[in-house]
Amino acid sequence: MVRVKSRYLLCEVNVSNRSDLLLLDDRAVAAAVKAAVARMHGDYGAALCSIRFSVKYLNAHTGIVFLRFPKRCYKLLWSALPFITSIESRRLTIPCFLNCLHVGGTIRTCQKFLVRYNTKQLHRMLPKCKTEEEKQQVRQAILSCCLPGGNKEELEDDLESEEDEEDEEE
Amino acid sequence: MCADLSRTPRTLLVCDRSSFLDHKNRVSSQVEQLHFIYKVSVLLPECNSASSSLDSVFNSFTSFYLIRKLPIYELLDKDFLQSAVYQGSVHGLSFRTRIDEDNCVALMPNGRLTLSLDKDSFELLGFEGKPSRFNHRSCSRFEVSVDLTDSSMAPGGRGYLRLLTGLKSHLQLQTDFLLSHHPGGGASLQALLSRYDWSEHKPKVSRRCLSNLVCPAPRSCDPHSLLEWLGAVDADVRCENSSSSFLSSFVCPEANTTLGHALSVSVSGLLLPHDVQRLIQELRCYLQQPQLESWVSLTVHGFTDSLVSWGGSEHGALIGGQDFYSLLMFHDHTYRLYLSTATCHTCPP
Amino acid sequence: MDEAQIYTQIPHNLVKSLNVKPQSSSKAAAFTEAFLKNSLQKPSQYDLKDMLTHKAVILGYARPKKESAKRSSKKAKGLNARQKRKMKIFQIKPEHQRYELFLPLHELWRQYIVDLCGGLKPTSNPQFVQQKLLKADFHGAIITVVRSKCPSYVGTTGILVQEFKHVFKIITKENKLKVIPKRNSVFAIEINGFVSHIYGSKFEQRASERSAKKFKVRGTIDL
Amino acid sequence: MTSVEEAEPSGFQRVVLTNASPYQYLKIRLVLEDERSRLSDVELKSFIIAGLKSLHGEVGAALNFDVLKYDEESLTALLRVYSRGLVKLWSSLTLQGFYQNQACAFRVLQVSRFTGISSLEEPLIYLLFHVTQKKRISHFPHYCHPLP
Repeated sequence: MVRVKSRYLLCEVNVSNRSDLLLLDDRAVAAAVKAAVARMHGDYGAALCSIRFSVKYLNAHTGIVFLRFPKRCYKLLWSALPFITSIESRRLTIPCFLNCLHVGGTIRTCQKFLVRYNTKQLHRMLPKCKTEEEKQQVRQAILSCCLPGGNKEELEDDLESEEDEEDEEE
Repeated sequence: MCADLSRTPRTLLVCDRSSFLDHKNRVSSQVEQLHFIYKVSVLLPECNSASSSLDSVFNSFTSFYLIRKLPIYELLDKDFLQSAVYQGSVHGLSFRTRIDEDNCVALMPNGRLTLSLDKDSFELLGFEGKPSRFNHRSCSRFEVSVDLTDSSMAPGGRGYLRLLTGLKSHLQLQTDFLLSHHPGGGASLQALLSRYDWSEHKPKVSRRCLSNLVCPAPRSCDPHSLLEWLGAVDADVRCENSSSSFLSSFVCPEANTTLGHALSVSVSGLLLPHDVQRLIQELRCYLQQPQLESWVSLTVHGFTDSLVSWGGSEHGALIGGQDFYSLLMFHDHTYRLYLSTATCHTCPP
Repeated sequence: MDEAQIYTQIPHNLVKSLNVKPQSSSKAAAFTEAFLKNSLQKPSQYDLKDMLTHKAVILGYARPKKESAKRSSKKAKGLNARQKRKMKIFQIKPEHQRYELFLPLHELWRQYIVDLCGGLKPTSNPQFVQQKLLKADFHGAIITVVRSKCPSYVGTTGILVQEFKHVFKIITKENKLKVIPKRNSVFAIEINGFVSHIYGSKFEQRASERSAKKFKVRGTIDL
Repeated sequence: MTSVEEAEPSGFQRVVLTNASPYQYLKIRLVLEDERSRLSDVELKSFIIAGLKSLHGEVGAALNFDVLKYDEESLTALLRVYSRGLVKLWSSLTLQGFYQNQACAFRVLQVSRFTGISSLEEPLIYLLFHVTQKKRISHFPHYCHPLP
């Protein structure tokens, strides 16, 4: 048996007003992606988008979205993402754009990337902190960042992500 | 499911550059290789009307015959074989049959009878053949090819009888058929023709005078652009477009000269390679006249639906097959020959 | 009865009137033994004395055992495949491979089909005829290969001599015995103007087994 | 894109170009339900672009193609398209079903890599009409070949 292969896009929803993020839900994002693909690639794109496309995960606080596309046509669908300028949710139009951070072959690699990415962001935040209390909080947060599984994972993680890159080149 | 939309079939273009004086030139053999010619078009720059000798060549292309509803076993008729096939070259092609779709038949000048059959017909026929090269996954087309001049195919021979009964009683194949015969003309075919509904056709000659034609430099131009331009002239496509035009942005490639006049002549019908040879000789004589523009082009199109391509190799149209060659002749006896072939085929000779 | 009484001497007055000679007791014993030996039929292998002392024995007719009958029924079951092959039972000898020898078989088959299809007039329903033919036996029919994946089989005609699971054996007019696989061929059978086509690939069954088989109706049949 | 070169001192030179042709040419005919209605060349091109847009979206509509020649009488046109856009153009032509509320169909008569396409004048022999369309509109009269 051959596994059905997919591509997971790790995207970040950028909005001007952060409180708008809380209005988002899975369905709204999916509808916005579908509409953009249909506009850019017509019926053909819409048809491709109806097979095995789904929004796997949405974090309404940070605006992180996992999109799943079939592997064979993910490039075509990906090309439509920059054309999303707003997401309509609960009868409100939220102006936003999607920023793709990572493309992975499994959700797990995307998750690892996300943890690393967030750690990096925290490191960047550290010098900008004003009070000692804030600094302490950020340090605490950096220390608490790790994947469930601990140190051993770290090695496998590298191996796996390498595999993944090979996959993409296919 | 989601194939690459930008993929196109393989294309092949062979460009030969040589001189008629070079003893190694193979133009005549290459011309002979394309058996079923549908159209010949000639472009004569700086020419108002063709000279009388050239005109007579255009008008003397061998006429051909159309037989309606010819049962194919008639091609195996003993008298027909004696009077036509053994005595020279017969060009025969089933007409209005679409290759890749219908059963097609071709009789080649070397006495080879080729049938391209679908699976059901092949099973009915009961004669040895081989699967077509253009089958995709399932074996759905077959090619049966026999040499009528072979000893086993002599009238009364085993192979002959088998094919005859196959075509007569198992698979009653009937098509409209185009025929022409090289030295004998209609006389040698008369016995066959008289039994069926037939008509004689002269190849149709059409002349067009063009004026103020922008033309590229034929020696230095990129072959694809040159061929495109030649085709456009032949098809009477306007070249005076601007790049911002909505309809078409086609312009003459690398335009460098404007010709005051040009004559484009085309002949269409079932034409013989022999006549094309004559035409080439005549054009070479024509080029020797000193006051003329120094080149002439001759383009020959093969039948789209013929089942043989260059030489005797198989031909399929739907996969992008189109055979033609374009001969560009200069007054110093050098020539450029561009040969094109269908997708899956090997190089033309 | 008292044993002693049996072994007593016959009285003298009776000796004369019965005209028997009195025997000595040893002689009498010998006689009894001999008599018993004769009248007891089978089990000679057993020790007689032993048997007499321990068992009740029926004097008289004993039924013949059934063993022999069993053996004969086994014989009737026939030969196994190896024996058949060895004896070449199903092979037609070259001198018998003659077309005219099988013509009477063909005539018989013709009658059989006509009877089977109830007269077989031109007016009869072709579907009905086909239904009957499906279950019929084809030995003796003249069959022709109409279509085949292998072109050299096409056009072969002859009387069907033998039918096996996967092949037809036919004899042609040229007195040649030909073996034609059923698979990937279509056969035509003609009787009184009715031409039926048989798709060999769907017909791969022994003649005897076919009558019990159900044929499924399918939209299209490929070879 | 590859080319093989065999040059000889005698002046004979052979060059083989593979997959080098930049364009593909299509000869198409528009068949309309009402046979009297006519389109201008601009209308035809807009119609084709509309088809491209509905099937392949804005990316498809941006595809460059030229109408080299158009015959208004027979509604036959010669198109030139970049090789990479052939499949998109062809598929959208196939799926065009309606022109201004009347049923229509594009028949792709010939596809070629060179303008070796024969002229649009009624040729002596119709070699064309390869059925390349998966969709056929049944109530249309089937096209007949004119006799030579």
